[in-house]
Amino acid sequence: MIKDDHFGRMELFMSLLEMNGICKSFNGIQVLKEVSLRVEAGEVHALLGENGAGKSTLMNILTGVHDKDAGTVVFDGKEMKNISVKSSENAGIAFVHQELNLFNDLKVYENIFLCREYTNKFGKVDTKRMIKESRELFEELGVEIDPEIEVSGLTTSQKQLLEISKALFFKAKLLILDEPTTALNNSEIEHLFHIIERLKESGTAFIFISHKMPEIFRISDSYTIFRNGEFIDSGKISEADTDTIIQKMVGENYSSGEIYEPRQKGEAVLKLENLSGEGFCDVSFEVKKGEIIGLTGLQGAGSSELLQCMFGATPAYGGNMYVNGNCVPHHSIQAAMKNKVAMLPANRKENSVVPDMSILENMYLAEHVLSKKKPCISKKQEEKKYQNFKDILNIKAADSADFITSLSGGNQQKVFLARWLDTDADILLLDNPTQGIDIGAKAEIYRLILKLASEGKTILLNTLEIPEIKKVADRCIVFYNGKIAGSLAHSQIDETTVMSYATNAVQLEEVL
Amino acid sequence: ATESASTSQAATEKQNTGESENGDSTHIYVLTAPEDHGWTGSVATFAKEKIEEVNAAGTYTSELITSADASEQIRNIEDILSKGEKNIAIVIQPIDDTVQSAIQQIVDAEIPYVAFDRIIDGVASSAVSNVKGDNEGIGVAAAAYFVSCGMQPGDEVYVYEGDTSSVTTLRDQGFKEYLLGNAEFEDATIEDSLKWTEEQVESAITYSGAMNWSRSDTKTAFESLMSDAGNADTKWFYAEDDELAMGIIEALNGGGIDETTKEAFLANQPVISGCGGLDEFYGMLRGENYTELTAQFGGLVSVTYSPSMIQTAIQDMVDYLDGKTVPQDHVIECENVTSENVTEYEGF
Amino acid sequence: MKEKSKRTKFLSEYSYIAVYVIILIVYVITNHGLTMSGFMNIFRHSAVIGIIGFGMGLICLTGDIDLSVGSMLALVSGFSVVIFNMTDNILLTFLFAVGFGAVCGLINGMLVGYGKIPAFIATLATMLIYRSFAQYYCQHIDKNLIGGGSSVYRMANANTLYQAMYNMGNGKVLTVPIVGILLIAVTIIFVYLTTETKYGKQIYAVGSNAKAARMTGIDVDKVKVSVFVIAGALVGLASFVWIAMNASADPATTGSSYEMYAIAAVVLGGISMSGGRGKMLGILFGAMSYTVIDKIIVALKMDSLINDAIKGIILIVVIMIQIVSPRIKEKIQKR
Amino acid sequence: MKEKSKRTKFLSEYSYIAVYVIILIVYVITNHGLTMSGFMNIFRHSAVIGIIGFGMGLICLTGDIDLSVGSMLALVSGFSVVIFNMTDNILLTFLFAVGFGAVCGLINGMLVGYGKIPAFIATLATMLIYRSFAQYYCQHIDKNLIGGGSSVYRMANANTLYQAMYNMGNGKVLTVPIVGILLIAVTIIFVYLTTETKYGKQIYAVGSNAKAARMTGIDVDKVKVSVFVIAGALVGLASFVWIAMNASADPATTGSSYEMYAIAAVVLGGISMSGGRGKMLGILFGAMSYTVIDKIIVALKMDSLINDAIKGIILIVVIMIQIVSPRIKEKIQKR
Ligand SMILES: Nc1ncnc2c1ncn2[C@@H]1O[C@H](COP(=O)(O)OP(=O)(O)OP(=O)(O)O)[C@@H](O)[C@H]1O
Ligand SMILES: Nc1ncnc2c1ncn2[C@@H]1O[C@H](COP(=O)(O)OP(=O)(O)OP(=O)(O)O)[C@@H](O)[C@H]1O
Ligand SMILES: [Mg+2]
Ligand SMILES: [Mg+2]
Repeated sequence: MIKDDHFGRMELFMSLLEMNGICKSFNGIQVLKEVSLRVEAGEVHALLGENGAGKSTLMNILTGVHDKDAGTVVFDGKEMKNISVKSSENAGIAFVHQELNLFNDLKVYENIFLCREYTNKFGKVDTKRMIKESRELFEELGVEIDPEIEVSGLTTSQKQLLEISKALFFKAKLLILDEPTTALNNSEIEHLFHIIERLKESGTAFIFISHKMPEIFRISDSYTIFRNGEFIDSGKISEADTDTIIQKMVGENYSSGEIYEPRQKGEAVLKLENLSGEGFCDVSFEVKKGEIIGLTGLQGAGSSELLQCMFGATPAYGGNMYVNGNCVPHHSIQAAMKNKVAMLPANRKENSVVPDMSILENMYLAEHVLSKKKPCISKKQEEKKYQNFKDILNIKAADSADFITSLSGGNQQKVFLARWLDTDADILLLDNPTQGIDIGAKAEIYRLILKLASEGKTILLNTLEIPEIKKVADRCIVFYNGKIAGSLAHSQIDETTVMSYATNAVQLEEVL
Repeated sequence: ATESASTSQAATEKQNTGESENGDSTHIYVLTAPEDHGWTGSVATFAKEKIEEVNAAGTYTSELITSADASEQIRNIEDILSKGEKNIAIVIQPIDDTVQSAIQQIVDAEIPYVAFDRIIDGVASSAVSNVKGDNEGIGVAAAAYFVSCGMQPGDEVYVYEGDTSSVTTLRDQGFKEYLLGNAEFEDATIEDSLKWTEEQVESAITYSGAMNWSRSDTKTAFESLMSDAGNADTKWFYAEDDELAMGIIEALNGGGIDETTKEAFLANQPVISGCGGLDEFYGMLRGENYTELTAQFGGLVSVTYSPSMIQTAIQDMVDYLDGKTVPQDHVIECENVTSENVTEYEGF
Repeated sequence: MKEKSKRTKFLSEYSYIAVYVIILIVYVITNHGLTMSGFMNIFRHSAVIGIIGFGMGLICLTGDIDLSVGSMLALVSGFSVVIFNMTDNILLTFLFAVGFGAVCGLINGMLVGYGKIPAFIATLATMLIYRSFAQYYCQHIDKNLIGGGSSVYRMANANTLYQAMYNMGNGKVLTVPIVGILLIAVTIIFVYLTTETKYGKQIYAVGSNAKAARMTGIDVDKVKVSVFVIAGALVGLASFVWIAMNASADPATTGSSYEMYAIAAVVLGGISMSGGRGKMLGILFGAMSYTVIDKIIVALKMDSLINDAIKGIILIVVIMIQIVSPRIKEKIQKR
Repeated sequence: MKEKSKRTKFLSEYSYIAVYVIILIVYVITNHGLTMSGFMNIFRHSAVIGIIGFGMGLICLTGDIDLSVGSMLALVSGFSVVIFNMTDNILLTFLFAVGFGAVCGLINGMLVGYGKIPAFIATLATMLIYRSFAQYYCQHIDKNLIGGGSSVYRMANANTLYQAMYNMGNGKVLTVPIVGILLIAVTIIFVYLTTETKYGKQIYAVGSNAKAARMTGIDVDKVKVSVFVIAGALVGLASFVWIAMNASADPATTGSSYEMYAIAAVVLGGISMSGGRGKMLGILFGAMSYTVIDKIIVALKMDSLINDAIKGIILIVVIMIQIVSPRIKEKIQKR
């Protein structure tokens, strides 16, 4: 990116983005301590660190969502002062936030073009052209979304794809992707990476935040690591290896060994009989006590919808679900919970976060529903239990009375996991439970899941990360187009096999 | 406007005779204000009573339409006119002066009408009759009563207003005009020696603002007023409605005022006026309730302003349709009802 | 399947039209028929509340509310009468009405957008203030300026243009009332504004998700202020219509409870009060539906004290039809 | 550092107390001092609106609104008078008032919670309905049951317990008015309910993010219905207080505009109208602040037509202080 003006020479020596000495405090607690970040044009720069390290906060400062307390930001050769959302956008920075920021009431194409609509000379927006270009964009990105429907009708993964497409559409100089792949499956991720590579060639730079190590090594050129709001290290990916990077992130030695162990399983406790609902139909299977089942499938396969329906969050069109032989009434979360079913839903921001409440209150809401016979709250007991979960899940939070929104994304997710573990449910439906959780904590959570199973809990885990399934699941059920495409035992689980079922390359052999 | 008025009168006479020829019974629409406080509520009640009477008599038919506000009343008139019915007559209590344009349409459609309570100057001359209780007269009567009880120029007066509409404005005005010597009560103006100056009227009279025609609002406001012991000196309380006056009485009867302040207030022998004809108020004048309290007052009066005047208005229309002559200016004078003459009046 | 779903979509998106037609039929039945001029009266009588409703609708789209519209109508129409009496100039009066309305709206907007005061309480306060000013100045101004009336702002009929003004408010083009035509024109403008302009999209975005709107770079506060200003200007336009129709404005009663009527029109028109959802076209039908409900009540000739109960019940039934019917249809279609 | 931030937090969370103190000082000055009974009157005069305010506050916490509280007050207090006149029994009257209020609230709740009608329009409809019923039955009931009055429900003072009832409404324990004690008791109950019970937390959760609340197993519709029922029962309690204080209820004027006053009290008490944020304790102070504002206006003895403007301006200033001051403090502290 060399320009012809007299700044051109400078740009040769300067990075596209230079952030130096950035400090930031929230309510007197410093979360960024003089950190720096340097991104070159045409590179993919991975920003790494544990949950709560300050990655999102730094990006929010760069894009004008938060004000910095100190430090300088130089972008494209110019120092940026008093950054606002608008000015960073005008400078050529696009941002895909960690949490979804879509307008559920607007149509898909309106979301893409908001504030940048095409207009004719009378100021009339050119709807046709916007719909056409949205359609072309989706085709180019291999995304199946109808530009004319309302966003509220999209699935979580479609929403995330929409967020990314939106950012990609406007040829920015720097694209920030804050955990963009948490709801995407492998082929979608691969597709995304192809696009990133293509844009990279034309000079676009990327800041890529993710807790998935393979992705980082697959796509990034260089990295920067933060820990506890401090700059730790940066360098070229080609000169680094996974273990040292993880070690720098976590600050201690970390073992990534095999943790799965076969367990003794009990009676069948959960049985689905021809269950149908929006997005899936005629699903039948049985789960034994203490079993861990991994569910997966491509976008639109219906596994996420199945979990929602099992939990009573959405209506069923037909079929039944039995827990310990009892038929659980459809479309009643209360009934599911009474039968000791719990569910951690996907899309944290919409389905889990109660933004006006404290961390403790957020954690306790589900348990309160079950224990409503005792109407009063015992604060001491709750605090004690919270501290316990805080230790187990390594939640990084100052005070249990702080607002949930003051936590980093990953730490919020841990609180919601605690919310459901606290209900003492026997059957746990976990939809993408490690969304945004850092690698160290993930390992802890896998261990926890295995421990819970050995204690007799039954776990259904819906995820798009096949390695995750491989780590914990006794069995993997693969969905295709709303139906079960295959069921794999632990030993059979590997990426290629699962994908072949998920893409319907292999037809169902054994009927469950 | 005057021109069209005279022609329309001729036209209505024509219609009147026409009506008796073909024998079609005339339908009388009665349009009144919303039933949102004691007095206007009673207007509707009295109207309903009279309408039943008219319907029972059989010569004419009649119905009541109340409107929540002026523009609704206008809409209702326009809808009546849009039906294009023959042989209709209208008795209307205009909610405010904006109804003028709608009344003009009535006049233009050559439909006879009687105006009640509020007389709109622009169209008054084209009415069959204008039946009005005298809002200004209420203020005049109250002021005259106060003066007869010994009120001196410059004495502190506190006025409890029902709302901030033009009704209130008129009642305020009458009170002032009498004190200034510009208005007559029972054919006499105020004695020159007791006359107030403009400055005195401006400075000595305090207005409460809207009490929403509500007894409890007045009660609360009076208790608040008396929390400043300095206000206990005020002797003259002009409440523009009996409900409001009852609020003062109840405040004095309840526990919200310091005993010492209350004693000081009553020691002044306060004089309280109301208006309307609430039977509960008349009961006090008859000595049936709150006797201990009223005994300490320097005076108590309720100015007449009976909601039953609507019956007079409807009767005027019936008389007109019957072919009788009806006086165009039909003012019902205000009278002061005190303990001496209360037996001659009936409350509602 | 696709055809069917399109029809359902139409029904659920335009259910306010169906509702209006139902109400209209009920009216024609209870009224024992309806003349042409009776039908045209619906337009005339919806004009003021409809015009105000469009402003209220924009504000509701951003998720706020404006309780001051009725008081503003009293204040602006009162002062516009004064301007008319002073200048005897229709254009000036018109410009003043719209401009002064916009200023009143600006005050609301500043309090809500920049002062961050909840719209409900901010406009409750200005509701008190605007009417109070309207009443105060009516008593404290030269009597000639208010047309000689004692407690009402009255257009001086000595003015040469008095009749022209009055004809504008009460006249017809062929059989259609002029103010009805104006209402349709406003409808077209606002349908265009909200569906075909960038600004319109921003209004929806702010109401749908203010935080995301901020992150998209929309100046949320400015959008909020702007809808209040537009709503104020529309109240100004409505004030002009009001004085043309009525030749006077009573500061105590003009526009009282209009905030409720306007909101009812907006909700009947299918606009969500929590922001982000609904169509401007709905407001035209919502305002007309509300007007017709009043007419049904007159036609029913019930005991006057029970009228409000009937009105409340009709309101609930109508909203039920509108809200529930698309949902039921969706369910039926699914089976 | 930590200490300082705690103090700021206190100031921003309890700014309604600061605001109340400021208003009170202004009152004492304008009123030329304040006696003990004048001070106690603040409690007395806040009792009805305060009690209603707690119900409104709960509803606002869930993000809804109830416009029918004023009409409900008229209806319930009117019918309670009838029950008192019929039974001459205070306990029965009390139970009826609270129970009937709860039923009225239940109707609102069903419309909003299960009928999915926006609260604004549902309660606007019931506002019309309840008052209309109160007025209609007052005219169509045996005159003896309404104490002989023609347009008012009046407690029959022939009843043996009339005086006991009246004393309850107007009497004092030592210097404290009985209804004031009741208000404090209600405050304590509702502070406890919202901060120390599971149900209380559910109310906040529903107002903060209804979808997430549903996903934790909270029956959102039921919670919505329940707050309307509680609010109705509180209006019932307020009705009982009302008739004890006033010995009568005028169906046309009792409680008119009380929805606005109650909301003003709630907002002055620092509760967010969009739901999920605020403290019940604030409502006690909000109601008292609102009462004192009215008293300041009485004490000022201004031109009556300008009173409402003054009131509006005070409201804005007070809310400004409350909303802006913590923000300014935060900024100063940051430097
Ligand atoms: N609005 C806020 N108020 C208070 N504290 C905050 C706020 N936002 C972030 N923090 C704190 O700042 C720290 C850094 O948070 P940040 O969201 O930047 O972490 P992150 O690196 O993005 O973590 P994750 O991987 O979990 O998303 C955390 O300790 C968090 O609690
Ligand atoms: N609210 C909704 N309205 C209409 N259709 C929906 C809705 N939610 C989901 N669907 C449809 O249901 C089908 C399955 O949804 P979904 O993509 O979430 O499945 P999934 O297995 O969870 O996939 P992934 O895990 O990749 O998100 C899709 O065709 C989707 O369009
Ligand atoms: Mg983050
Ligand atoms: Mg999904």
